[in-house]
Amino acid sequence: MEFSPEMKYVLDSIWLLISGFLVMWMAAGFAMVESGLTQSKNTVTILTKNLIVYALAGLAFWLVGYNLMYAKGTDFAGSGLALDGMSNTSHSLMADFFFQVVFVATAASIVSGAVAERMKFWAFVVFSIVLSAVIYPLQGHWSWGGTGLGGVITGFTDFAGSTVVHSVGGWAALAGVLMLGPRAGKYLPGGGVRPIPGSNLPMATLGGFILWLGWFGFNGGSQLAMGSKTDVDAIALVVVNTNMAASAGGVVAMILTQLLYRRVDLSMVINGVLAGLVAITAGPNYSSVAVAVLIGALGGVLVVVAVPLFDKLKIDDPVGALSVHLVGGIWGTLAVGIFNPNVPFFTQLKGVVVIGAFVFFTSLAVWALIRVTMGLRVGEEEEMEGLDMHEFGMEAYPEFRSSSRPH
Amino acid sequence: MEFSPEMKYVLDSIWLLISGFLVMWMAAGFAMVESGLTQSKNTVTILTKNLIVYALAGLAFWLVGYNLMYAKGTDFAGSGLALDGMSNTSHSLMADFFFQVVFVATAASIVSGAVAERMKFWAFVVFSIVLSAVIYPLQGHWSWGGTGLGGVITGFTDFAGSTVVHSVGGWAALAGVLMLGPRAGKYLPGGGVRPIPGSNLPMATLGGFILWLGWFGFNGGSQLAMGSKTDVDAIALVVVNTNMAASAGGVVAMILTQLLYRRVDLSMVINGVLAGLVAITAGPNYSSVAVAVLIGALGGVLVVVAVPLFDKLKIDDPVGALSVHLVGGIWGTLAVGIFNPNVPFFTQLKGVVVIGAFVFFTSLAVWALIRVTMGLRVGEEEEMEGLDMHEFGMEAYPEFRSSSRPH
Amino acid sequence: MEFSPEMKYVLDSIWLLISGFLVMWMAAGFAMVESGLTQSKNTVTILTKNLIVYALAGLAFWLVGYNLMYAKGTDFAGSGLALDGMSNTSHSLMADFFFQVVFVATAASIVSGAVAERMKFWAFVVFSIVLSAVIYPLQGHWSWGGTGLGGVITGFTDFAGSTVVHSVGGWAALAGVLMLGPRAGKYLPGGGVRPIPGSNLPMATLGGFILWLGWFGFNGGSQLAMGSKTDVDAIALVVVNTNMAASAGGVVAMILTQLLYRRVDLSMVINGVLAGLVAITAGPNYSSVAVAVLIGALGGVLVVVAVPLFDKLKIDDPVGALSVHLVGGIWGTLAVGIFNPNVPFFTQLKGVVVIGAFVFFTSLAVWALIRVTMGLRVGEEEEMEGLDMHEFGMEAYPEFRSSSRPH
Amino acid sequence: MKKIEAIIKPFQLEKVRDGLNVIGITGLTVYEVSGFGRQLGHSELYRGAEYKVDFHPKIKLEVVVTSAKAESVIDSIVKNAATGKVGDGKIFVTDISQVVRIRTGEKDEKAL
Amino acid sequence: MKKIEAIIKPFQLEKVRDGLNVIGITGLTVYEVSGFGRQLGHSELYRGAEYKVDFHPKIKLEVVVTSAKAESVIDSIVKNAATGKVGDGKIFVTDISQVVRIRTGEKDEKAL
Amino acid sequence: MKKIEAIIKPFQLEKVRDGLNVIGITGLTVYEVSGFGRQLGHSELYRGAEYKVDFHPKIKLEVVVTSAKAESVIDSIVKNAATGKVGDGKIFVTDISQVVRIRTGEKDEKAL
Ligand SMILES: Nc1ncnc2c1ncn2[C@@H]1O[C@H](COP(=O)(O)OP(=O)(O)O)[C@@H](O)[C@H]1O
Ligand SMILES: Nc1ncnc2c1ncn2[C@@H]1O[C@H](COP(=O)(O)OP(=O)(O)O)[C@@H](O)[C@H]1O
Ligand SMILES: Nc1ncnc2c1ncn2[C@@H]1O[C@H](COP(=O)(O)OP(=O)(O)O)[C@@H](O)[C@H]1O
Repeated sequence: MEFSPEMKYVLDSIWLLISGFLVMWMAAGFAMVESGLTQSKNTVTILTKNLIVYALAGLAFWLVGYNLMYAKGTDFAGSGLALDGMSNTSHSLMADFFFQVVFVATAASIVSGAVAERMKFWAFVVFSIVLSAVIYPLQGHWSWGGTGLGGVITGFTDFAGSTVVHSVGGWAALAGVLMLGPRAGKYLPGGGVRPIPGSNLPMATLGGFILWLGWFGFNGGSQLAMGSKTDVDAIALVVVNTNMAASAGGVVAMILTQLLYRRVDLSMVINGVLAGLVAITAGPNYSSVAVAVLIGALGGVLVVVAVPLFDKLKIDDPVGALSVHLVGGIWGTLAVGIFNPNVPFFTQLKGVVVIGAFVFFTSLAVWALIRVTMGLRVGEEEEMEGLDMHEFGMEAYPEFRSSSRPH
Repeated sequence: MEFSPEMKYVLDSIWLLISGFLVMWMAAGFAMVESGLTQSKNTVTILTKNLIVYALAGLAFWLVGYNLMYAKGTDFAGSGLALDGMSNTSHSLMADFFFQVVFVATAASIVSGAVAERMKFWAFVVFSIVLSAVIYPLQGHWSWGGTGLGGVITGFTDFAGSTVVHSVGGWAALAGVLMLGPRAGKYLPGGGVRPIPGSNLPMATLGGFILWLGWFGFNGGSQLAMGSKTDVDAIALVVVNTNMAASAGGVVAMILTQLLYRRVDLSMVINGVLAGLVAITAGPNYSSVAVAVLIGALGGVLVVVAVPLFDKLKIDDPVGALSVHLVGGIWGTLAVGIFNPNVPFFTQLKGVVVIGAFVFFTSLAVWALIRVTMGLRVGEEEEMEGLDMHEFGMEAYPEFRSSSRPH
Repeated sequence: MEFSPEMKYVLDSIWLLISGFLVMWMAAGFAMVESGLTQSKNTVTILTKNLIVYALAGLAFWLVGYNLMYAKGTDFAGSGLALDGMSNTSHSLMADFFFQVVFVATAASIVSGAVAERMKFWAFVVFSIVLSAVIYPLQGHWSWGGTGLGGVITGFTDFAGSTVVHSVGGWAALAGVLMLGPRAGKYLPGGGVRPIPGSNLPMATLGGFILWLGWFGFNGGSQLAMGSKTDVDAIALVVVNTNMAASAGGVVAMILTQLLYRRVDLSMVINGVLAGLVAITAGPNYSSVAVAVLIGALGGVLVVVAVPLFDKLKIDDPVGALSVHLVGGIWGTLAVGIFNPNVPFFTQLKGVVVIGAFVFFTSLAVWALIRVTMGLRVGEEEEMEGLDMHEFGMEAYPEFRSSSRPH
Repeated sequence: MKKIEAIIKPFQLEKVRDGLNVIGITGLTVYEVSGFGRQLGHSELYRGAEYKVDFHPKIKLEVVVTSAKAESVIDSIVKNAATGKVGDGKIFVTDISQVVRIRTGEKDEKAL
Repeated sequence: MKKIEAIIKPFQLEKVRDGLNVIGITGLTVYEVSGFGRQLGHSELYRGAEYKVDFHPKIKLEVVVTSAKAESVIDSIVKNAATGKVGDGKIFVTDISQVVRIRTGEKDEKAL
Repeated sequence: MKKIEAIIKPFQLEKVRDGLNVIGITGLTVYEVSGFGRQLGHSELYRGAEYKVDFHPKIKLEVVVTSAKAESVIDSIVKNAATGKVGDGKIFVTDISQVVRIRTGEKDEKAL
C-alpha cells in the first residue's frame, strides 16, 4: 500500500531537514580538520574563514544560487533571484532549499583548507561568494538541475556529489593554489619538501569524526525521499556503503603508511577516511557493500599516493584537500562508470572533464581578477609571523607558548 | 487527508525527541564557547559548571519545575511535583518533558558564562537550582503555560524563547554580574578597559557551530508537531529562517568589526552568529527569509555595539552572554511586534518588561541571599591564581606552559 | 488503528538509522575522553586507535560478526559470512546492520582507554579485530541473538547492553590491563599512587557531552521500532530515564568528591555521568524516572569508589574505563533483577557471570597469544618518551611546549 | 657591566617592569621558570589520589646594565617585587665581560 | 658564591632534585630548553615527507650556592643525572657577585 | 671559557645555528623568551578593546666555548642574526669558571 501524498510530503521533507542538519555539521568538521592540520599562528584566520564561508554560502545561494541552479531558464542557467517563482509539490520547498544550502557550503569549505596559511582573508571571502552564487550553481544546473548542459553531459550520474560538490571544490581550490604559490619555506631549493606539521591533531581527528557523521546526511539525504519502503531501503544501503567505504579508506591509509614509511601517519588516516567518503559519494546507492569497500579502499590508496605527488609538483595543499576532494571525487565519479552497468564510463568521464574544465578555468579567472585588484597573498613577513597577528590582531591560543616555529 | 491521531502522536513525539537531542547538544556548545573565551586558569571550573548545570537543570525541572510551569494551578504557578498528574494526549508526555528539560538547561547555561572567572563554584550551583526549579518555570507558566499571568501579558508571543529562555538567562546573569563586580584588573583606574583574551579560540568556534546546529532543534522543535503538511512546512521555514538569521548576524559582525577596528574579530563573529540566532528565536515561523535576514543582521549590529557598551558601564561579561542573550533576546521579541502584523508591539514590550523585571529582581534577591550566606566571590588571590587551582586543585592543560598571564 | 506494515517498516528503519548516527558519534566521544584524560605524549596513538577501531569494527562485523551473532546456526554461534542469507521483513536489513555495527564499535572503544599509554599500537589493532569479529558476536548470539546459549542464560534481560556491550568491553579491557601491567611510575614502591593527570580536560568534557548525546541513540534506538504509539512512548521514557540517570550519576560524583576530597574532581564528574549512563542501559524502558535517578546515582557512587579501588589493586586504568563500563555495567544489569519484578535477580547474575567469564578468559587467551607473538607492551624508554614519537614519529601538539613531564 | 637576574612571582611582573621603566631601563628579557625554595609546595588532587607539586611558577627577568646603574635596578626590583610573603624570589648578579648589539655590531656600554 | 647551571635529560630531574635535597640545597630554579650537541637528532614523519629534528628537549637547572658548597652540588648532579648515554648534558659554573632575597632585602650568603 | 648568550629573532634561529655549525660548534642550548627593548610593542584587539603587547617573542641561545673561540662565535652570530631592523637582539658574554660533562665527568675544555 503506497503512502498518501501528504504522508510522503511529510516524511520526505523531514528527511531533508534531518539530513541537512547533519550536512550543516560538516562545516564544523571542516573548521576542525583545517585548523588542526595547520599552524597555530594561522588558526584564527582559518576558523573565521570556515565560519564565514558557511554563513556567506547560505546568503549567496539564497539570493542568487538556488534559482540559477534549480529554476527553469536556459540549458545553461536558471532564472530569477531569491527563490522567486520556485515551488515544490513533493516536499517542502524550504526543506529542499536548506538541504541545498548546506551542500554549497561544503564545496566552498574545501577551498579554504587548500589555500590556507598564505591567502588574504578578504580575497578568500570574495572568491567564496562568487563560487557559491555563480560557479557552483551553474554546473549544478547542468547536472542536478537536469539540463545536461543542452545534452553535452546528459546521463552523467553523480548521486550525492563526488563531482558536483567535492571535485568542484577541489578544482576551485587547485586554481587558487596555482595562482597563490606554496607557503614560504615549504619547498627547499634542492628539491626537498619541508613538512609543516599540523598544530592540533585532536582537533583534526574530531573534525574527521564530524565529517564522517555528517556524510550520512550528505549521502543518505541525497535519496531526497523516505516515504516508501524502497526509499528507506535505499537510504539504509547508502548509509552502510558510506560507512564501509570510509572505514576501508582509513584502514588502507593506515596499512599503506605503515608499509611505505614504517609508521602509521594519523593525518593520512584521517585523509584516507575522507577520501573513502568522497569516493563513494557518487554512487553509494547501487553497489553492494563489497564494492563500496573496494571503492573506499582505492580512495585511501589514492590519497596516500597523491599527497606526496602534489608535493613533488610543488602544489602546496596544507590539509590534503586536493588529494581528498579532487582526486577522490574524480575516482568516485569514474567508479560509477566502472561498477554500475547502467552508466557508461565515457559519460562519467565526459562529465568529469566538462565540469572540471568549467570550474577550473572560471575559478582561475576569478582568482586572477582578485589578484590584480585586491591582492591574493599576504606579505612575506605577515606569513612568517602568522596571519592571525597581521590580519586579525588576535591569537588562537594566547596563553600558550607556541611559536609556530621557524621553518 | 489528515493523518490519524496515532500517526500524529508518533510523528510529533519523535520530532520532540530529535529536536530535544539537538538542544541537549547545545549544552556542549555553551561549555566550549565559555571555556574557549575565558582564561585557561579557570577552564576546569567553567567546564564543570556547564556539565553540572545541565544535569541539575534536569533533576530540578523534573522534581519541581515542570509542574510549576505546565500543570494547572493558579494563574501564577502550576501545582504538583515530579510530573504528578501531568498527561498529554497529542504527543508523548515524556517526549514533551525531555524537550522542556533541555530548554531550561539552556537558560541556566547562559548565566555561567557571564559570571565566569570570579564566582564561587557552589554559589553558582545553588543559583542554578533555584533558577531551574522556580524562576524559569514561573515565568514560563505565564507565557508558554498560557495563563498570561492572569491576563497581564496575554497575547505575548515568543515562538521559541527569545525572552522566555534567552532573556531570562540574560536577566538572571545581569543580576549576578552586578552583584559580583568585574574581574580584578579588567577596568583600569583611568577608565580604560583591559582585554582578557580567551584562551582557546578553536574551542570557542566549535562551540559556536554546536550552538548553531542545536538551534535547529531549539526553534524547529518549538513547532511541537510535524504530523501534517502544514507542520513540516512551518518547520522547514523555521529552520531556513534560523539559519539565515545566524548567517546574517555573523556576516554583519565581520563587516562591522572590520569597519570599526580595521580588523575582523573572530570572537565577535561568533557572538554575531549567536545574536542572530537569539534574535530570530521569537518569530522564525511567520517571517519571510528576507525579514529573517534583517532581524539576524540587526542582532549582529547590536552585539558589536553592546559588548563595548557593557564594558563602558563596567559590567564585565567575559563571554558576551548579556549582549547575545539579553540584548539579542529583547530585540528579537520586540521584532515580532514590528514585523508580525498580528502581534501588537506594545504587547511584546509589556511581556519583555514584566518577565524581565520579575526575573531580574528575583534573581537579585537570590544572589544577595547567596552572598550573605555562603559568599559569592572567590578571594583576590584565588582569582589571580585561577579558580581551577583553588576550587578544584586541578588544571585543564597541566602539561602546557600557560600562565594565564599577569594582566 | 494500527499502522500498515510498510509504514512500520519505514518508521522503524529510519529510527534505527537516526539512532545509529547518534551511536556512531559516540566513537568521537570515546576519542575525546580518552585523549583528554591521558598525556599529550600519547595523544596521536590514542586518537589513531579510536579512529581505526571504529573502522575495523565495521569491516570485521560485516565480514564475520553479524552472521555469527544474528544468523541461525547453533545455540553457540550463527553461521555464514558477510550478511550471507540474512534478511529482515520488519525493518530494513541494512539499517539493522548499521545499528549493530556502531554497537560493536562501542565495545571495542572501551578497551582502548584502559590499555592506553603503554600498549603497542598493532597489538591493540589485532585484538580489536578478534573482539569485533568473534568474541563480541558470540556472546551477542546467546543474548540478543536469542539462543540463551542453549538455555543456560535464557531470560537474561539486557535492554541496550549494560552487559552485552559495556561489560563485555570492560572484561576484555580488564584482561588486557592485567596482562599488560600498570604504566611505569604509576604505583610507587611504598604503596603510593602517583596520579598522571589528563592533558586536555576541555577535550575530555566535550567527549563526555558527545557520549551523553550519543547514548540517546544507544538506548532509544534499542527499542528497535517507532511505528506505534506504544513504541514512541517507550522511546520517550527511555530517553528521559537515560538523561536522568546520567544527571544523577554526575551530580552524585560531584557531591561525593567534594565530601571525600574537599574538592570537586571534574574527571570524576565526567566518569559519574558515564557510569549513570552505563547503569541505566540494561533497563531504561521499565522503570519510573525516580528509579532511573536512583540507578544512575548509584552508578555515580560506584565510580567514585571503584577508581581508587582499582588503583589500590594496582590495576592501572588511565581513563576509568573499568570503573565506568565494567562496574557500571554489572550494576546496571543486576539492577534490572532488583527493580523489574518480571526479571529474577538470579537470571541476571547468571548472565553477568557466564558472559563475563567467557569474555574475560577468551580475551586473556587472545592477549596472551599476542604477547608471545608480536609483543604487547612498548619498551620502557618508548613509554617514557611517549608512544607518539616512537610508534608514530608524530606529535599531537608539535608547537606547544608540553613535556608530559617526568613523573 | 652587570647582568641582574631576578626570579619573581608572576603577578608582580607588571609592577616590576613599570618600576624599571621609571628608572630608565631600555631593555629586558623575561621567561617562565619553575622554582623550588622555602615556599612550600601544594597538593593537587586527581581521581582520588593526591600528589605534591613542589615547583611554583615563577618569572625570571634578566637585565644587563652598566655597573653604575646596577644598584638602582636591584633596589627597584626589590621594591616592586616584594609582597612580604615567602616565595618572593631572589636576585643574582653576574659580571658581563662583553655586550654586542646584533643590529649594528656596537659593543659594550654603547650596545645597551 | 657560584651559580651552577646544569642541562640534563628531562626524566632525570626528579632524581637530581632528590639528590640536591639530600645535601641540603634550599632553592632551585628549572626551565625547559632545547639542546643540540653530540646526541644525534631524530627524524619525524609527516604526510609522506621526512624531516630532521635536531634539538632535544632538555631541562636546565640553576642553583646558586656558596663557593664552599659548589663542589658537592656538582658531584651530586653528575651522580644523579648521568645515564651513561650520549646527551646526558653539561654543567657550567659562573661566579655570582651578589645575591638579594627580595622578600627581606637580605644580601649574599644570608640570602641563600 | 666563555658563555655567549644571544637574544635573537625567532626566525633567524635556523640561519644562526647553521652558521655556528660551519665554524664547528658542537653544542648549543636554546629557549624561548620574551623581550622588551627599543623595538616598539604592537597593539592587539579583542572584543572592541585595544591593548598593547610590549613583549616580543625572542629566542635565547647559549653556547659555551673556549675563550679563544669566543670571538669567532660572536661574529658568526652577529652576521647571521642581523636583519638590520630594530629588535635584532643582543649578545652578552660571561666568564665560565668550570665545565663538567655529566656523562663522563670530564672537566673544562675537555668537556666542551
Ligand atoms: N639557591 C637558589 N638557586 C636558584 N634559585 C633559587 C635559589 N633560592 C631560591 N631560588 C628561586 O627563588 C624562588 C623563591 O625562593 P623561596 O626560597 O621560595 O622564597 P624567598 O626567597 O622568599 O625565601 C624559588 O622558587 C626559586 O625559583
Ligand atoms: N657548548 C655548549 N654550550 C651550550 N650548551 C651545550 C654545549 N654543549 C652541550 N650543551 C647542552 O648539553 C646537552 C647535551 O650535550 P651532548 O653533547 O648532546 O651530550 P654529552 O654532554 O653527553 O656529550 C645539549 O643538548 C645542549 O643542550
Ligand atoms: N639591557 C638588556 N638586558 C636584557 N635584555 C635586553 C637588553 N636590551 C635588549 N635586550 C633584549 O634584546 C631584545 C632586542 O632589543 P631591542 O632594543 O628591541 O633591539 P636592538 O638590539 O636591535 O636595538 C629585546 O627584546 C630584549 O629581549
